[in-house]
Amino acid sequence: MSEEAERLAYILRDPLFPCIQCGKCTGSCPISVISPHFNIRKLLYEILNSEGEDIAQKKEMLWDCSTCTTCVVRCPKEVDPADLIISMRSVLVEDGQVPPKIRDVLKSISIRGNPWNIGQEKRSEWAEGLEIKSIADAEILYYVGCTVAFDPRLQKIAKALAKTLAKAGINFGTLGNDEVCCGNEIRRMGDIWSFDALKEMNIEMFKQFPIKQIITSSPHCYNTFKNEYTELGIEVKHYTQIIPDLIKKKKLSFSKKFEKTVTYHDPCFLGRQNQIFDEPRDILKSIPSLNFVEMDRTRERALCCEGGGGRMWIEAYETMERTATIRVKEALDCGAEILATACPFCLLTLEDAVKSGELEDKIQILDIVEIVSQVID
Amino acid sequence: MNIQKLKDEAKRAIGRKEVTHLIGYQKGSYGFRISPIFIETKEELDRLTFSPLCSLSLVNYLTIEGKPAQVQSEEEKKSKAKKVAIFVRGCDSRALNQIIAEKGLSRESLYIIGIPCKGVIDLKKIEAQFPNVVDPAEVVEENGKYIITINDQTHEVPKEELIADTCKVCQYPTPLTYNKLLGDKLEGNPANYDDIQKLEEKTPEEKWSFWQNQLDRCIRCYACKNSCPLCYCDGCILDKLTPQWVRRSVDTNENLMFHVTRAFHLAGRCVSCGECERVCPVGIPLMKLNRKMEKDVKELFDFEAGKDPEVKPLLNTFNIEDPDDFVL
Amino acid sequence: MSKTRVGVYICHCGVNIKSTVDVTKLTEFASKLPHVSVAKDYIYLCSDPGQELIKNDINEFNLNRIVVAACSPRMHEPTFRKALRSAGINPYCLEIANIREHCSWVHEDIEKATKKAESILAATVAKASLLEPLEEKEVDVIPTALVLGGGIAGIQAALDIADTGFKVYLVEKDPSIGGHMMQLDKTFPTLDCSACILTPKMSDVGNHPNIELLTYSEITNVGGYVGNFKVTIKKKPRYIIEDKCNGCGNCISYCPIEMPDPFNLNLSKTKCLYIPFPQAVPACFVIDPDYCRYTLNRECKQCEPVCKELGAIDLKQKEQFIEVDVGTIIVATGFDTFDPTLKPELGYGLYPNVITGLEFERLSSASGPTTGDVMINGKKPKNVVFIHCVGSRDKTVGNEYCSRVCCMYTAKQAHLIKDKIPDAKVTVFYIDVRAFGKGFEEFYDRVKQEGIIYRRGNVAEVYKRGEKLVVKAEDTLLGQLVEVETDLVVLAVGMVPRADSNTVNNLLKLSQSSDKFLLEAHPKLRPVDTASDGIFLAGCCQGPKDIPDTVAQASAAASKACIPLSQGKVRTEAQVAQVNDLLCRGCGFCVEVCPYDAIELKPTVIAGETVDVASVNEVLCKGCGACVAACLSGAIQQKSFTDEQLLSMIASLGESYE
Amino acid sequence: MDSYILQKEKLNNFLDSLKEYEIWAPVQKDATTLFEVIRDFQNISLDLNHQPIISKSAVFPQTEPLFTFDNDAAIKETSPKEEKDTIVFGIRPCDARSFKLLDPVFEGDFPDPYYLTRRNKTALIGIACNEPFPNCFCTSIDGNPFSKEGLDLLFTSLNDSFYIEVITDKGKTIIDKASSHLTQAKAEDTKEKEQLAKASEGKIKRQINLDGIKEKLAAIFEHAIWDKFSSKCIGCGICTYSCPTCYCFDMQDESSARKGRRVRTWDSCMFAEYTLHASGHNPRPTRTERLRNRIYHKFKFNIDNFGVPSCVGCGRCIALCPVNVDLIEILSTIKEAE
Amino acid sequence: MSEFEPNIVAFLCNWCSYAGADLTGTTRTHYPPTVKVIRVMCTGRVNPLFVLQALRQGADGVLISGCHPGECHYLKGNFLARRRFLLMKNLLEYIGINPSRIRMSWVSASEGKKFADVITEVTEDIKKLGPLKSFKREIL
Repeated sequence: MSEEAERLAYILRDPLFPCIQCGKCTGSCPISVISPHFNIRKLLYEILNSEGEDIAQKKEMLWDCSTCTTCVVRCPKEVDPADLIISMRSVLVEDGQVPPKIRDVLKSISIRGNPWNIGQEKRSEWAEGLEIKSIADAEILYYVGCTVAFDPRLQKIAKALAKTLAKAGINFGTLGNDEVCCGNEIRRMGDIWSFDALKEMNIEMFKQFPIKQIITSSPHCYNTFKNEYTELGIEVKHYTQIIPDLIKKKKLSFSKKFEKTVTYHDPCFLGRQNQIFDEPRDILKSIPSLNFVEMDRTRERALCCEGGGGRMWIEAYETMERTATIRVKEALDCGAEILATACPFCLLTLEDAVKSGELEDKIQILDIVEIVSQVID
Repeated sequence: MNIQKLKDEAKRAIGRKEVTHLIGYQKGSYGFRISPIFIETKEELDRLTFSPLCSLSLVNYLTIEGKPAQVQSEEEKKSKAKKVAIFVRGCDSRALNQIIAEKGLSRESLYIIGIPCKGVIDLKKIEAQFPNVVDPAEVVEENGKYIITINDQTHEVPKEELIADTCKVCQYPTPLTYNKLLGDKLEGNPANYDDIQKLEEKTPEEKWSFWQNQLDRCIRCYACKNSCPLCYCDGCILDKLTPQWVRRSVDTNENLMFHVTRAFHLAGRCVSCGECERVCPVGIPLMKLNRKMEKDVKELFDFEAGKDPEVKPLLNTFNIEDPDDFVL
Repeated sequence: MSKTRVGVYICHCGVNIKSTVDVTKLTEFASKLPHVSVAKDYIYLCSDPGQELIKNDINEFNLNRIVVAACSPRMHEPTFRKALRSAGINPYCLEIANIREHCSWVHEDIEKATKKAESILAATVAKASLLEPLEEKEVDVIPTALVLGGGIAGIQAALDIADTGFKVYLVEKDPSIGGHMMQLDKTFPTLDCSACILTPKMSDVGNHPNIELLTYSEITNVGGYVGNFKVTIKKKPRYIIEDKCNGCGNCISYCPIEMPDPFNLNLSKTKCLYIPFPQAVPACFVIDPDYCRYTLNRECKQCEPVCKELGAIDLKQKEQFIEVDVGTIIVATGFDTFDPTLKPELGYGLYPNVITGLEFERLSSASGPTTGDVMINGKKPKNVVFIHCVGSRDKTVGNEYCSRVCCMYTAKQAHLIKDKIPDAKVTVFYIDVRAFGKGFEEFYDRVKQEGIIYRRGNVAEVYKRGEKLVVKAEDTLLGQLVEVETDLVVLAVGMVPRADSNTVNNLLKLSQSSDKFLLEAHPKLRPVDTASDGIFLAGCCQGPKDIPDTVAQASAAASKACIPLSQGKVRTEAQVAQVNDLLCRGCGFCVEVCPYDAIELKPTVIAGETVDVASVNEVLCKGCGACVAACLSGAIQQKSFTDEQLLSMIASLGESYE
Repeated sequence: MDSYILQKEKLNNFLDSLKEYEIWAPVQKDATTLFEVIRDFQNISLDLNHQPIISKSAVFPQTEPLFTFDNDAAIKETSPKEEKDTIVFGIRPCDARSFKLLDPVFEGDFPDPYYLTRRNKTALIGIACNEPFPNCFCTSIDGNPFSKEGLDLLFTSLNDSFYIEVITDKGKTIIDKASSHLTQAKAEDTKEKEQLAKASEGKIKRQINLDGIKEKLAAIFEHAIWDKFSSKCIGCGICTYSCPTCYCFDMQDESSARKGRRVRTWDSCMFAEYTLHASGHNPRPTRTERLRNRIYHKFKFNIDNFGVPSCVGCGRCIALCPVNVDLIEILSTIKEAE
Repeated sequence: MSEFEPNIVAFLCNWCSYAGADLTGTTRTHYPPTVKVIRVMCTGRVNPLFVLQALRQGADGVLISGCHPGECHYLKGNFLARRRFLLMKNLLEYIGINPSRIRMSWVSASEGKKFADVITEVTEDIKKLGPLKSFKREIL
C-alpha cells in the first residue's frame, strides 16, 4: 500500500472494523427512505473491503447525508458512520472535488466568516431598533449564529429570543458584527481545516470577554461549542435549556394565552445528539391554553428534516419526497395547527415543505421562542 | 484569656475522682519559653498559665510513652474510668479526634478543657526581635497586637509580625471536642493554600532545587517525628533495620525518604498544628509538605483530618468515584 | 536457622526462552549471585527429568531455597512446589522468575533480553533468599450446603447435593420455587412442555428429607469462610402459616383486592391473596402486603375467618430471621430479561402489541392469561414479526454479549404461532442465526420449512400506520429498505444480570465480569468456582445459558460443592497476613481495609499491659496484602510478600549489572 | 604571640589567600546558622547575634564512610589521609574548647584514625563572643566568651576591623599566608578588645556553681527529679546533635546485593533505640533513664574518666530544646536536691 | 554511548495485570525491555512508599498496574491502591519528580495488547525525560 493509501485506510477503514453489517444504520437512515442509492451500510462494507486509494473515490452520494447521527446512536457496535462520511468529505475537500455549491460556501466562510456570502456588516441587522448590548458590557453571550442573523425569516427568532431574555432580566450581549461562524456545518461538509481555524478564532475572541455562559439559538452552534470546542471552558446552553428554569424561578411569566394545538419536532442536534428532549416540551406545556400533542415518532424516534450536514446548501433529488414533507404530514395527522421546533434549519426546511405542499392554511411552523415571545407581556 | 478562670476550671478537673492528672502549660525556665506541666495536686495549680506563647502541643504527652488505658467496657465508660485532664487548642482537639478515630486513645479516658485559640507566637520570630531575653517575659494579645512585657517594660508588636505561620491559616481555632470550653467560640479562617499552590506551579527542577536546599540540612534529630501528635507508633518503620526503609546515613536522599514517608503517613491524618515545623532546629518548612497533603486530601477526597472521631481514616476507605483520570 | 542455600534453575523451554535469552550467560550470572549454591540450565524444567534434576540437587547440595527461571508462575508454580515438597523442603521456599512471558516472548534483541533476564533473576534470588517456610492449615467443614435461588439451576443443585447425602438449605425469594422456567410454554428444540418436566423436580425438592426449603426468603448476612459459613436468612411474612395451609384455596374468593399477576408478567389480574401458580411448591398461599388492605391500612381482614378450621391465615405475621451454618454455598440467582424500553425505537411500552419473548410465553401457555390462545386485543394476529438481539450484542445498552437463547426461543415461538394460527405470516428479523446446540440447527431447518420468513437485518424502527404497526429495517441481503406491516411484534429480549444482584454479590463478596454477570474463577478450567473458596455458581447468574446447560452447570456446581463436604476438611491459604504484636499500635487500619473481615482487634497482654492488637484469622485471610500497605508501623506483614522481601526486589532491580 | 588587624572589607581577600584549605564557616539558612564547607565567601555569616550550630561535623561528620566492600569480598578502606588541610572559620570559643574534650575520647586506647587525622589537619579560627546568648554559661564551666583554648587564631570583631590573635604555630602559618592583608595591632586595639572581653563576660546572665556536682549526682541516682524533668522530654536528638561535646556514634553496614559500605553515624542517647538490645531488652527503657544518663555522662562519668565535665556551657541544648528541658535548671535542682 | 534505556519497576497484581502481561507474552506482542516486574497478589498490597524507594534505588520510573475498578479479585484492593497512589504521586510531583515517571494503569487479564501499549508509552515518556539522576541514592 502506498503511504497515502495507508493513511486513508487508517482514517477511513480502520474505525469500521467492529461493524457486523446488521443494517441498523441504513434501516434508521432518513435519507435512505428518499434516496435509494444512499445505503450507508453498503458504503461501510465497500470501504471495509477496499484497499488503498480507491477508498476516497466515493462519490457524489456522500453529499446526501444530513449528519443526523441516527445511525451513530443506534449502532450496536459503536461504529460512527457519520464520522466516516465527514472524513470522506474531508478527503474530497482536500482534493478539491466538491460540488460547486459547497465550494461557494467554503469560500464564503474564508472570505466573509459566514456561509451565506453576505457581508458581515449585515450580521446585526436583525437587532436594529432593539437595544442589544455588546458582550463587553454583559456577562452572558447570546451567540446568534449565521443563518439566524442573515435570513429574514429567521431573524424573527433572534428578535424573539432577545426580547425573552431581556424580559427575564438576563444580562446578555452579542458580538455584533464581529461574530463569526461556529463551523458546525463546515466541519460536517468535510472542511476540518476551516473548522479548526474558526474554532481557534472564536475561542480567541470569547477569551477577550469575561463570558460566564453562551446561549445559542441554533442547536447546531450549541452542539459544536459544547462537544467540539473541547478547549472552550465556558458553559454553553441552547436557549431551550434555560427558559424552563426562568419559568420555574418566576423570572418569566406568561400573561397571554396561546389557544392552539401544537406539536413539537425534535431537532437532531438538540435531541438525538444532545439528549435535550424534555426541556422544549416543558416550555410548550407551560404556556397557557396551549394544547400540546405528540406525533407518533418523537424524541429518539423523531424523523430528521434533512437540514443538517450541509444539506441547507445542496438541493437533492427533486423527484423524491423530502423528509420534511413526511414530517409535516405526521404533524397534521396528530391534529396540530402549529408545528413547533427549536432549530432554524428545521424551521426553514419544514416551512419549505408547508409551502410546496400548499398547506399554509392548515399548519404553521414556529420556533418555540417565537411562541414564548408572543405570550409574554 | 482569663488565667484565673483557667485555674478554676483546672481545679475542678483535678478535683474529680476519676482524673489522675492534668496536662497544662507553665512558664518556662527563661525568657519567652513555655514548658508543659503535669499536675497531680491542687498545690501546683498556681503555676498554670496560658498565653500566645503557648505554642507547644500537649497532645503528644498522651501517647509518648504508654497511653492512658483504653476504656473497653460499657461500664468503664460510665465515667468511672481513670481520666487524664488536658488543655487543648483547636488544632490539638483535631489531633485528639484523629487519634480517637484511630483507636489510639479513647474519648472516655480524657477530660478535655478546650481553649479557643487566637493563634500562637512563633518563638523564632519573637526571639529574633527580642534577642537575649533571659528574665521571664509576658505576652498578652490585645486588639490585634501583642503586648510584650520584659523586665517591666512593655512593647507593642502587631500580631501579624509574630504569629506562627500555621496559625495564620488556621481553620479551626475553637476546639471541636471538649468537656469544658474556656471562652467564646472563634471563627476560623477560610482554607488557604496559596503558598502550596505557588510551589506546585513551579517546574520539577525548581521544586527539587527548593526541597534539596531544605532537606540537605536536616540532621535527623527526629524532633519533628517525636513532637508530632499523630506520630505515635510504638515502633516507627523509620527506626527499623529490617527492613530498613531509611538508612542511618544522613544525606539529602535519605532525608528525602524520611520526610516523604512522614508526610505520606500523615496524609489525611495531619491536623496542621505545626509542631514539626516549630521544633525543627534547622528550620525546614515541614508544613509545606503536610499542607500539600492536606490540600490534596481535601480537594480530591473532600476529607479533613480530625473533624469527627467517628469517620474512618482516609486511606482505609475509598469512593468508587475517586479520581481515575490519571490511570492509564 | 541453617545457612541460606539457593539453587537456581534456568529453563530453555525448548527454544522458547533459549532463542532470545542467552541461557548459558544467564546461568553463569546466576551462579555469582549472593546465597546461590548452584545454578543450572535445562531444556524443559517442567518435565519429569527436569524436576528430578532439582530434587537431586536439593539433596546433593543441601539446598533450602529454589529459584526457577522459566515461564509464568501462573503456569507451573504448583508443579515446582510439588517437586520441592517431594524433595523434602517446604514448597513455599520456591520463587519463580518469569523470563518467558515477561522476557523472551516479548523482546527480540538477545543482548537486551538477556540483560533483562539477569535483572529479573537477581531480584528473584534476592527475594527467594528471604523466603520463609509456610504451612497450610486445615479446618473442619460443616457438612451442609446452601443454595441461593430456586429456579431450575437451584433445584437441580439442591437435589444433587441432597441425593449425595448432605443437608441443603434452598433459599428462594419468591413464594414458590420454579423460577423463569416455570413461566415458559414449550422448550426448544424438543418442544417439551416446560412446566411438565419441571414440576416433578419441584415436588422432589418439596419432599426431600435432606432439603430444607426456605421460600419467600432472602439472605441478609454472610460471615465465615469455606467449611464454616454463617448465613442469616430473612423469611418475609407471607401472612399464611406454611405448615397449616393445605392449599385448598377457599379463601381466595373472599379476598376483595385484585392486583396484576406477577407470574403472568402483569398480563392478567389475580387476588392479592394468591398462590403463584397451581403447581407451586410449597403449595401455600401468600398475601401481597403492597396490595392487602389489612397490611396497608389495618382494614378488611375478610379472609381470616374463612380459614377458621386450619387457622392458616395470620395477618400479624412478622418477618423472621434464621441463622444457618453451612460448609458451601451455591449461587443460582438467575437473570432478568432485558428491559426493551431502553431501545425506544422499537416502541415497547408505547404500543401494546409490541411484547417481549417472555410475555409471549405467557400468552402462548395454556396456564397463561389467554389459556394458550395468542390473542392481541381479542384478535388473533395475522402478521407477526419477531426481532432478534434486543438488548444483546448491543453496546448502546452496555450489553456486548450474545444471550445465547434468543435465536432458538424465537424459532420456537415462530413455530408456536404457525402451530396455533396456521395462516399467520411470520417474519423473523435477525443479524445472525446461532443454532449451535444439540438439535438446534435441525429445529431451525424445521421452522424454516414451516414457511417462516427469515430476513437479515437489524430492525431500525417500529411505528404506527393506522391500526397496524410497521417494522422498518434494511434487508441487508437485498440491500433494500423494507417495511413490514404487522399485528404483533415480539422482541427477542436477551438476558441481563438481576437488577438486585448487587445485594447478593456484596454479601458474598463476589466479583463481576465486564458483562456484569458473576465472575467465575477461570473461564475455562474453573467455570463453576468463584474467587471465594466454597462458593460456586450455577445457571444464568454466571452468564446467559439455556436449560440443558443450566442443569449441567448446576450438577457441576453441586458436585464441586460436595467435595469439601465429603472431605470434611479444607486447606487454607498459606501466604496470609501475620501481625507482630510488639509493633502493632492497635489502630485497626488493617481491620478496616480487609475485604474478608479476617482481622480483628483482640486484647492481648504485651509487656504486662493489656492492649488491643490486631489478630489475623488465617482461615478467612485470602492473602491480598491490603492490610500490609495500610499499616503505618509495619506491624502486619503478608507471608511471602513481606516488606523486606519486596524491598529486596526493589533494591535489586535498581542495581545495574554492567 | 602576635596580634594583627584585618579590615572587615578585606575579609574576603584574607580568605582568598587561604585557597589551599577547605574552609568551613557558618552559613545562615533561613533562621538557622550552620557550619558547612564554603564555596562562596559571600555566604559566610559572622552575625554575632546568631548562634551558629554544629561545628563539630567539620572534624566529626554526622555520616562517615569507613570502608566499602563488594560482592567479591574485597574491602576498600576510605582513607582519612586523603583529606585536605581544613580551616574552621568563625567557630565560637566554646566550640573550639569542645574539641579539647573530644580529643581524649578518640585518642584513647584505640586511636581513631578518622577523627584524629582530620583533627590534625584542621585549624580553628575562632570569633570571640561580643554578645553572649541568653543560655550561655561558659563562665560557670571553666570557659569564657573570649577563651583561646583549642583555637589557633582568635578574631574579635571591632567596629570596622577584626582584631586577630595568633595562638598556635598552626595559626601562625595561616597568618603568614595572608599577611599582606593585615597590619600589626596597636595598643589601643588591644585595649578595645580587652574592654569588649570584659563587657561580654559581664553580660552572661545565667550562672551555676558546679562544685561537687559529681559527688551530688552519685547520691541521687534514684530520685524523683529525674521523672520530673524527663516527663516533658519528647526524646528527640536535638540536645545531643547540637552539643559540641557529644560524640556517640553508631556503625552500620549499608549494602545492596552487590556492594556496600560501613558507615559511622551520629547517635543519640536520647533515642530509645540507642540502648536497645537485639533481644528486645532495653536497659534504659524510658525517657527518665535516658535523660538521667545524659546528665550523668556529662557531669559524672566524664569527670571520672577525663577529669572534666563533658560540657562547655554553650547553652545550645537549652536554646534548641522544643519543650524547655533546661540543663541549667536541672543542674541547679540537682545541687539543691535532698 | 548507547541510547538511554529507562529502568522501570512495575508492580503488577497477580490476577489481572500480571496475567495480562503473561498474555502479552503468549501473543508475542513486543514491547521495550525496560520494565521489570514485581508480582504482588493485589495492588492493595503495594505500599506507596515502594515508589520512592524504587526511584531512589535506581529505577527511572515506577508503574503500578491492577484490575479495572470493580474487577479486583479481592473486591476493593485496587480502589484502596488508587487513593494511596494518587496522593503519593502528587507528593512526589510536589517534591520535583516528574509525574511521567510515576504511573498507574488498569490492565485486565485479557488486555495483553494494552499492557504492551502501556509499557511502550511509559518507556517513551521516560526516555524523553532521561535518567532520574537527582533522586538516586549515593551508594546503591
